Amino acid sequence: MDFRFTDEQTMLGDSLARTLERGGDAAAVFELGTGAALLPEEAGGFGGTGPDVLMVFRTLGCAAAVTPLLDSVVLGAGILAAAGEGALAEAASTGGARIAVALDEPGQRYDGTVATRADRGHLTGEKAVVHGAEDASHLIVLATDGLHLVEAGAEGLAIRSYALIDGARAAEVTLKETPARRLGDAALLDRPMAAAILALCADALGVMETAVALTTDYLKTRKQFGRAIGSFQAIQHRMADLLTEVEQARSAVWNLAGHLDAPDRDRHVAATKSLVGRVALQVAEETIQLHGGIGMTEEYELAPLVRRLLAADARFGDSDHHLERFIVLGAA
Amino acid sequence: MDFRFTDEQTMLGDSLARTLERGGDAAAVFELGTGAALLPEEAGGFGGTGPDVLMVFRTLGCAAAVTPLLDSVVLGAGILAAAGEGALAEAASTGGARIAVALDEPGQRYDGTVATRADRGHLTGEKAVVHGAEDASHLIVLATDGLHLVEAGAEGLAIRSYALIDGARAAEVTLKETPARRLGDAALLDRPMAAAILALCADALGVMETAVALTTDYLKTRKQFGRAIGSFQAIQHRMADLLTEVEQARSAVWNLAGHLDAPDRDRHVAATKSLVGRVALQVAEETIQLHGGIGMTEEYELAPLVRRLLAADARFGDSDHHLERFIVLGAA
Amino acid sequence: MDMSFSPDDRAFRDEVRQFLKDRLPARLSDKVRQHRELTKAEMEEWHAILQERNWLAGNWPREFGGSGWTPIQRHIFEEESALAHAPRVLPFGVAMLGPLLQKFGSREQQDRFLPRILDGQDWWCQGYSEPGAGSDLASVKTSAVRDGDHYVVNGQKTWTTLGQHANWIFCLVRTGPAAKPQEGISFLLIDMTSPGITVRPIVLLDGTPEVNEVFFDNVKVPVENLVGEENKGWTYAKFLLTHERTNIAGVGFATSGLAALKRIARAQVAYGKALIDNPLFAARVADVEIELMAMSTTNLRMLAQAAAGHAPMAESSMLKLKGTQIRQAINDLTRRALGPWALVFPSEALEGANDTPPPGPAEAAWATRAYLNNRKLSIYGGSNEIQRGIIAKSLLGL
Amino acid sequence: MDMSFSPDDRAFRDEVRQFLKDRLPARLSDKVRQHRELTKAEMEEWHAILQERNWLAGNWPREFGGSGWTPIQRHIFEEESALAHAPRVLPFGVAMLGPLLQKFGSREQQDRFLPRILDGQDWWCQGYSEPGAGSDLASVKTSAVRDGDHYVVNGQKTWTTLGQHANWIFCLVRTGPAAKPQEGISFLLIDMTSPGITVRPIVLLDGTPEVNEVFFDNVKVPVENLVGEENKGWTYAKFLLTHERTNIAGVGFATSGLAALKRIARAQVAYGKALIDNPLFAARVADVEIELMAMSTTNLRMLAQAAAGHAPMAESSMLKLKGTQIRQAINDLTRRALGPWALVFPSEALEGANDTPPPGPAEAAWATRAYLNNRKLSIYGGSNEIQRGIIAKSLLGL
Repeated sequence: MDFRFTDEQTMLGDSLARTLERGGDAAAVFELGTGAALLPEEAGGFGGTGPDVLMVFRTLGCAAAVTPLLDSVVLGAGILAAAGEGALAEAASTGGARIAVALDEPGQRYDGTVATRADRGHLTGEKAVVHGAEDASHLIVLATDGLHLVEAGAEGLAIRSYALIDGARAAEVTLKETPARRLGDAALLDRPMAAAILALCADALGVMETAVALTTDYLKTRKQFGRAIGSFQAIQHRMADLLTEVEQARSAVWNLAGHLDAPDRDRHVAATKSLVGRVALQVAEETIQLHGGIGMTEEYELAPLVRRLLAADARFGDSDHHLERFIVLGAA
Repeated sequence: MDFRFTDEQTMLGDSLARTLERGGDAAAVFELGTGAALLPEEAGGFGGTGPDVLMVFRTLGCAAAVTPLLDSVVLGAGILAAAGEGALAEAASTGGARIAVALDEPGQRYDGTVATRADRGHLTGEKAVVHGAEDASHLIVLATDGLHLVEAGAEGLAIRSYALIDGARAAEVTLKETPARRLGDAALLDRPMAAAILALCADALGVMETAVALTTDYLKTRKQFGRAIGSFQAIQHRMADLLTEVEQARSAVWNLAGHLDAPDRDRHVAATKSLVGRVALQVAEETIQLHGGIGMTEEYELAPLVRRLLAADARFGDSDHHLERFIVLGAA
Repeated sequence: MDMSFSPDDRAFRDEVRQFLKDRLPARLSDKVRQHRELTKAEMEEWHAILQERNWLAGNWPREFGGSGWTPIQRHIFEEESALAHAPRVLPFGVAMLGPLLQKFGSREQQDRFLPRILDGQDWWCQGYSEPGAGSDLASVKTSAVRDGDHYVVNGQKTWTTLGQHANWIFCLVRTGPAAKPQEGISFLLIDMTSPGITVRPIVLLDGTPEVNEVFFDNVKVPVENLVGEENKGWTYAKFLLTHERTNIAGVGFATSGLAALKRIARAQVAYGKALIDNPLFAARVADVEIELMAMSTTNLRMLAQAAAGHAPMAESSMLKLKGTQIRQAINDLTRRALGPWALVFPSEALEGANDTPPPGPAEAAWATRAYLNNRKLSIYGGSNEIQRGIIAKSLLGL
Repeated sequence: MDMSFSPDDRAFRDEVRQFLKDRLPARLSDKVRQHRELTKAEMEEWHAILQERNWLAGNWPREFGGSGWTPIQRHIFEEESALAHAPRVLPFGVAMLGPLLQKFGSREQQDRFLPRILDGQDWWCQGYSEPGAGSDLASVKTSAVRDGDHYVVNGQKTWTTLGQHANWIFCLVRTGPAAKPQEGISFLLIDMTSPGITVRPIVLLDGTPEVNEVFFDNVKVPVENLVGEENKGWTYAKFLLTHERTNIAGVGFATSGLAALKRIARAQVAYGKALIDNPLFAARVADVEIELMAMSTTNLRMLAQAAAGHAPMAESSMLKLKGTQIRQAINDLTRRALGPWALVFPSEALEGANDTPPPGPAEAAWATRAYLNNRKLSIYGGSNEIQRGIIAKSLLGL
């Protein structure tokens, strides 16, 4: 029983935190070797374990940093590595290539239904809410027969991009007889998707920690009716409940990190995403409420955190979706 | 739009409350004409409307009085009246006859499954948790072909009685070729059952009001850390939430009382029983917690109230059962 | 006991429905339904349509040009308006300042200001809150110093809703030193075009500039714009806070929001099944619907009491609390119903740089925005924490 | 990071499992599983079985005759015991007084009392709470007045769990006047067979006489029964309250409770479907199972910290809070799973006048009783309100 990180993990986390504190951008994050730390050794990286993902994304979440690491490296390079595309995976892990992964389709809600079809090396279909599509050098596209690789600017590829609530951008992607190369079965997705959900949950944990710290600070310093708001007992008890829930989320993230390559991984994915999603929404709503009016404003630093928490729940299946997955897995 | 009771209803409620306060028992309650107030005019009573049921049972609940009125009159006499058995219905309404209604069966959970069979005027089967069976002069028994009347002491009738958490008694009832007279279809139950659920919810409302008043009183008078417990803000806010929920329960009971004979009665039955059941459990748990240790003891007057609230949820389908009924009714 | 509306009230409801059918422009109701921002002109347009029928000031007596409606009639109007997606009547002039001037204003003030509220010449906003004060309204720092026949006002107000459109603001200002914070406060009417006033919009979580900061730098206000007596302003402020709370529960908004939620949940499909048929989601929707049924009745019970002359305090705080919880729960479920589409940033999607429609289901464009914007419901108008305090106080008296 | 037990710990777990399999009488585990009351003899029997293996005092160092287990080993023993439905080790002597005497007691007190705890000669109970004091333990009124080589004790204690079986009680008593309530308190060991002591059982909600009032009427206590210094008792009391909280989360109880809940929900059938397959009920069960998975890990994280020498305060309050919520939620769902059978009054059904088995499913006899009894979890051992205060204080420091 050992909950400690390795020295390497701790060092990476520390230098990542320092880089972000100094305002380092995505390029600076890649320069630290963060991408390689998220890639398994057999694919040319030096990590990619549950604790690696936890350390990196919790740190990113704490700083509310917007990077392509989840989509391009954990998911994109993860799939490529599993498909034996080592060179491109490594390029993605250093930031040299940028991968977007197109899974969802319009009219579909977390159920993985896919209509995009491959026909003699060409894809036709529509993909929805594809994160990072406009900046991608490559797209990995899920079609009925498995995963395919599409290059940016390929024929018949149309990208309509828009902003997301968490500060990232996504796009509606249309493929019309677009040239593509098949990577393999959809099962290649399994481990990278589990790692991506861990990344998302660890990121949300970091965001929650920052949101709670911000709130604590506010409650200690702001006065109302002549007293610090945090001295009101009703507020104290609500903060205590909130902290207890965040502690639960922390343990849930640790659970998934510790079981990312265990036989019962899927059960932990469902449990962790369900619990973290629920707590993320609670933290979002309570931290706004405990701040009062200022918590509603865009100019205060809570705003992007709150929206990022909403996004964490909404992506890759929300709290209820994973609760139902957990039930199905338990019954099986 | 008029939420007021008639003068007759108010007078009956007042005298019932006074009688109970003076320690009046079930006989004293019958003497006031309470039973007749619960029976429709066409069956020889002078009431039986939603507001009548509300007034009587809320008052009984406030005093936590144990009486056979729900089982013997609202349900029993209600069925008898609907079946055209006016004389027996009237006898039940004055306390001269005592009716127990046997619906549930072992191994069944709120779904109304019935295996008891009638064969040429004789019933064979098992009935579970039959309230008031041991004191009954007559049992109304639900069998596969409808409702039947069985007299106490009839051949093949066995009654095994035990105490319930709300202070009433129930029994496991076995019928073995027991002589019975058919009253009619199971549909005779519909209106009496809706009225019984209103009675149960109104009773629970009265119980909640007393439990909350007891708690309020305790919080105002008991001191801890040198202050009245009720002066602690966290406690105040929880009481405010609790009162708000009780106000919701009150309105839900009013809704059912106002729609007991309306076309959308069933929807109100489901909504009210679901909401009242949920709030009843919350009041039970919160009033114990707000009292602390004393609230756990049998000798303090909260104990029977709490157990009666649990019983209110558990009887005639619990909160979730009626939530699902509400969904089904809305989809239909 | 009779839970249905009286024949008169039913007739009135039919009249309101017909009026909304005839006179509410689809141009406006479409925007309201989609939670899009109305322009100033659009809000004024609706006020004018209402005033033409003498229905703008439902809460004013006829002698002041109002509709003279009963509490039940006002409730019917508000509920039907919400269900029809009519723009709401702006509360600052009609619901707030109007009754205050009618009770505490001078005859001159009544004659001067009330007609201009009705005919749309004046757009009022509210100057109560100050930075850092939160729910503690009595901690007013904005000062008004008497100088001849003027007050000179200095300070800052905040959370001034739609103040960017206003030409008048009513303010709490400090005119005297205070033994207790509630003393020494006065109630001033200030022309927003006066020199020294600056308005700065505050962008909210959802990307909309709905509220503002208002700065006062040596603003001269004629003494005749003082309402009532100097240093008695807290009494008038409290009147506003406790009065005119008929629509505090927002039953109409909740009802139309619930209908929209169900519509979306019927359209969203997962695993070949409409989301509304998912037992867990259906249970969450049913729970809130059952709560709304009960709260509607609490609201009607209170209206009946109000019609009978009672002014319930704790009950109205309970309505604020529960009404807020229900509306926020509906907003939350609506956002959740849209699954991945709820990730789209609402502001850009709605007022975005290009003309293409936003991605995903039509509702995705507003669901997250409505959710974010309505987090305010439990903060403004006396936060839910303040309401809990009022309820506890009225019960426990501690 | 490695979330599995070390080989040593796994070997220990196997050893515990084998021991429980070999030595735990089914007679006892059946009663525990059914939440039935154990007799005094049965509890003593289990203590003796454990002591035979030197496993009674898992938290005592070997020098005092304990097992000298690590925090992880104690956790494993407690969890496996709960899963096997072993009787719990009574905490008053072993978990509470033992460590206190080891830290603050005199050599004579250690030599005299510790062996008698292990060999079962003494049954200790706790005299902390007093009537009307609730969570405010420092408001001690029971007085101890020095008279020669004795204290004379007068007053009343309450909530004394299983005091009806005890021959010794450790008490907080007031020995001096107090500027602050925490001052002037002493810690006394009192022989329950002394003249002047009366024990009155308090029947709880569930019908069981689990706790007692203890009255002291001029009870003479030799001065050598004072622990540590006079008037320093609060320090020792706080040590007990903050120490020895490894099993505060009750993970083992929750785990075995969850298994029982699922068993019942598989057996209960409605509309031709097992209750466990009802999506709404399944969601409620899954929710609590997911919470329990997370809390187990919080518990292990804390144990790892404790093994590394840290004594986490706020975290242990969080475990108390969440552990209580989870166990009470499981009790609630179990009761609810039984539907109409949960109406049967547990006490009479269990110890009733006749010998016939209770009606309904076997679990109905204890489900409501367990629910009612475990409402205490959020009240005793520092109520959940007290825990919230500790958490907030450690974070906000206000």
